Amino acid sequence: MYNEKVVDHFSNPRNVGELENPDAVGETGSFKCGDTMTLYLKVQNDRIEDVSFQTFGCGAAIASSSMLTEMVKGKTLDEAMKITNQDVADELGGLPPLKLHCSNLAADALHDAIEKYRKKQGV
Amino acid sequence: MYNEKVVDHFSNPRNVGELENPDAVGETGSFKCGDTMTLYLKVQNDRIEDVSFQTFGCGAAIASSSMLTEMVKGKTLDEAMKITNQDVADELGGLPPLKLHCSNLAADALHDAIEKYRKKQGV
Amino acid sequence: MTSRKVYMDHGATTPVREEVLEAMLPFFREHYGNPSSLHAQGRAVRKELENARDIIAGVLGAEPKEIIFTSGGTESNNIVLRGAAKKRGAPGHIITTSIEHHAVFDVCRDLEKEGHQVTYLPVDKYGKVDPQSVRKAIRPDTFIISVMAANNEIGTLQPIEEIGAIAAEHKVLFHTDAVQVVGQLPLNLSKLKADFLSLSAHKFNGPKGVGALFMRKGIRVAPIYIGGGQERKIRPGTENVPAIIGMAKALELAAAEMDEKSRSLTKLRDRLISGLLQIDEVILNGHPDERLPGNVNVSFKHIEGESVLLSLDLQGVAASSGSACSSGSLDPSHVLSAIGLDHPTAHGSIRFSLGYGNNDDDIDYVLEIIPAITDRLRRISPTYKPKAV
Amino acid sequence: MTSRKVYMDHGATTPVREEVLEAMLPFFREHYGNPSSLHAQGRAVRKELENARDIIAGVLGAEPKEIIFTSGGTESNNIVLRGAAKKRGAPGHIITTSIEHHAVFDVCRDLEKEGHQVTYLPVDKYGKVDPQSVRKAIRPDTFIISVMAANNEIGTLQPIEEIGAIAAEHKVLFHTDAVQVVGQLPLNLSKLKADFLSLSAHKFNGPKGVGALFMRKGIRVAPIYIGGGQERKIRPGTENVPAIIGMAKALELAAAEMDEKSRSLTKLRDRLISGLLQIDEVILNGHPDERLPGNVNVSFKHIEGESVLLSLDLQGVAASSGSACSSGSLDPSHVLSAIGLDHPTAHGSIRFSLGYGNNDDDIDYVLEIIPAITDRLRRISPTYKPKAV
Ligand SMILES: Cc1ncc(COP(=O)(O)O)c(C=O)c1O
Ligand SMILES: Cc1ncc(COP(=O)(O)O)c(C=O)c1O
Repeated sequence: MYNEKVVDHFSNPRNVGELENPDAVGETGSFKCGDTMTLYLKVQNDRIEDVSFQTFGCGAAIASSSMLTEMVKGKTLDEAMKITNQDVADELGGLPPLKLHCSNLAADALHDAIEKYRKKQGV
Repeated sequence: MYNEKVVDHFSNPRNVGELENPDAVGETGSFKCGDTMTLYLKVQNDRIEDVSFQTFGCGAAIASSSMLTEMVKGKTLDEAMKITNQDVADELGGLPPLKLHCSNLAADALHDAIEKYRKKQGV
Repeated sequence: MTSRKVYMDHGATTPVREEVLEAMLPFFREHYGNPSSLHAQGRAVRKELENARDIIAGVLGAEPKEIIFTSGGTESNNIVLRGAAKKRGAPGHIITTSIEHHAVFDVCRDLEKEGHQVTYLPVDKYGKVDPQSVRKAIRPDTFIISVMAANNEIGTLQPIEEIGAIAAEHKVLFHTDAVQVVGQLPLNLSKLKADFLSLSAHKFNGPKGVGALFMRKGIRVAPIYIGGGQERKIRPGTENVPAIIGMAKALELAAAEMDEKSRSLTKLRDRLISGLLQIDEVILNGHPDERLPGNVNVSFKHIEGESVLLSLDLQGVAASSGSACSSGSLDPSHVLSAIGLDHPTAHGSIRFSLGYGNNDDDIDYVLEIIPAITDRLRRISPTYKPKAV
Repeated sequence: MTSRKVYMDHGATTPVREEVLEAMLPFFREHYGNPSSLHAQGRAVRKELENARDIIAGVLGAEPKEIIFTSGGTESNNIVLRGAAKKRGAPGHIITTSIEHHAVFDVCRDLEKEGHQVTYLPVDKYGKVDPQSVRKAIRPDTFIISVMAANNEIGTLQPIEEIGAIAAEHKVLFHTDAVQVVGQLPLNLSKLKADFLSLSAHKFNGPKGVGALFMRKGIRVAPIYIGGGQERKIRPGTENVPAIIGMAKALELAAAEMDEKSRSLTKLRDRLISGLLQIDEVILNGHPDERLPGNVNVSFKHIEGESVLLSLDLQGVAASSGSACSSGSLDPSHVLSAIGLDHPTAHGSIRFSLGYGNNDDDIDYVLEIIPAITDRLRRISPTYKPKAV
């Protein structure tokens, strides 16, 4: 069902857990399928310095969360805002069609965190 | 489907064909399943001296016809009138339930022949 | 009586080929998982199931998602006709023929009870439907036309290409019951304008209890049987995996060998037909050459079919008959009546259906034993008057 | 990752036992005839088919003619519910439960669209239906009651004897979907007051694609699928002979071994349950002991079921889940909702269903690997707060 890369990110997820003193925390939840994700950001000079996540969800949700954290580290906030859920799924080498909706949380949580960060910064 | 006795009477039917100068000819036909039978009788002193048949019909019909001719030879007409279709089927050792109606012609043709004979005799 | 066995009832069902059985066996043993299961065992089975779908679609010139696995021809036919009627909701008009298999014919009768109107088109003396009669029968409320690809009793092929084109022109759904044709003759759904096509594996050396329904992309009937989400919810229930694998294998083999097989069956068929027609008062039922490669159907006048069947059986030959006495019903086949046979002639019909494994020796054997059989039975018959010699 | 394979998804489907496959093989090869055919080949098959019917009837305490062969549990359920509704004609009232399999539940939903009214009885927190609630729900227009013998997800056994008695008292038809029970626990239709019972062979080590419907003598539904005269016209179509033979063999074996098997499965089940309940924040779904011998269903709080399934799968263990993400639908199982689980708990449910071939080593293995799995996944979860040690 899942390709090797997905299985790898599911089995050995990168950047798991809470960051201490995060600059922003993004949250998202799919009411429908019940998955939820929390994303922690450390930002410096508009650049993502560190990132971590916690996810309640299926294999696709966990792998997408992990993949996203790898994709954004070091990116500027503007660059990060452009990342879509589809980009995450693509970077994972694809997800089963029925599972695509499960990957729809990672980019959402990221964007939520960035928006909250900007609001806090008064942007 | 058919027992050995039925198969024997079907494969080697007794008393097949027309009798020369029969004393009576009985006929019956099942309009429904299309079978027809003709029965020829020679009668002497109210006793069946000879009998033969011709049948268009399935295995059960042919075997019943043959069986009947064996059953009636030498019987008085009164005795013969008492033979039922069920008697013929029983004498054959039974017929498949769905095939019972196919044996319903032999006794009928016999009774038809006897009635015609009696009418001719003015009984 | 005899040790020789000749099976000439391939129209009723066929033996499973050894290659087909070999393909199925692993799915009883190692690959027993439920294709809906997420685990490795289930996923492996799902993959093979979809591969089977690809194979079947490929042979038929269809797309994989247009193939729905069913439990056989009867179910495929019912899904189409009942499902189309259910989807429509309001009573409407159906066009079919007077020679369909019971799994179409009797469904139409049942739909009449539910308020639908049905036109049963007549056929000519060869059992052929006139495409123009289809055109004339179409009404504004006609929602489906169902014409079989070939008749199971008399083997006559129907002009389904023309009928499909007429249906398409009038935007009416077209279904063909191709149970007797799939695996026997080429069929290409990328050309044939059919919306639905039924097939059944046990007619082409696949297993019993499995079939398929082709349902053209963009078209959908209302499901009758409901349950899990399998087969696009058109045919729910745990998939009959080994049988589906077997069906795909059987169809693949049939497609690869079709040219040769149909050519050789046609030769055997024609030899058998001309041999049988040598016998006095025998007539051929169905079309002289536009018929299934393996189908021979003749009426022996003055004899009832079951008695011929039984005599053949006693000598090891398996055939079938449209006679009432051999079908458990009282009426002779509606097909033989539709081509205009009188009752006694219909009752004397015998179908020899040839298939995989039959050869010239089998034909020789049947032609050798049949004259004595007909002779014997005619001598018993009240209607037969032998010609003076 | 691992070469160890543990199959604990017997509730989804089971492997075909070697004895069963052996019994089937001749019917693909030598005995391939159509049981409706009159010739020797057909008659030999008919005899074996009727023998299979006798065996199944014998095990269930039914009469042979009360057994109708179908293509599986889904079809059996549909034939009963749709057929009873069709026979009735006018809209009426159906009583069922909120935890039926989709092949009953979704059919009832569909019948509602056709004008029937349906009462979906609630269950208690263990998933049990109260027989008195059935009694209270009966109305003058109630024409059928359908309550499953045991639930497929949580394994809870239902009081079908009492419900059957209540139905009989009120002269309402009673159907039980016994797909999960037949072959696992004793069932005696000479005592149980059921008019219809559904079963499916692939749940008791028989082949897929075949099942049966018990329909009590004197009772008849209107057939939905129509065609040939097979199976008393209730289920037409060429009989799936090898599968039917296999089903009879599998049921015969299951009946002979039932006592021992259910005892040993119950032991394994209870070991697995108590081992799993050692883990923090794990709850058992279903009844503590009135449950199927092989059924274990637990919820791991703070974890989504599919991620547990996937982790188990990577270590060779096949199980299933009521989680939305593992079912292809978006909602978690209606059964888990019906027993009152909140969404996250329902999403964390895993079913281990034990069966033929499972042993103590399998239980040991699962209990050995599962703590690390739950641990790992909980550390990823935003809702889990580990207890201070
Ligand atoms: C033309 C035709 N349609 C439908 C069927 C029914 O197929 P099955 O017996 O597989 O349900 C048959 C065979 O019996 C057939 O010959
Ligand atoms: C309780 C219950 N009913 C019905 C079914 C459907 O059976 P089948 O898949 O054989 O159609 C199943 C299994 O899937 C089941 O567990």
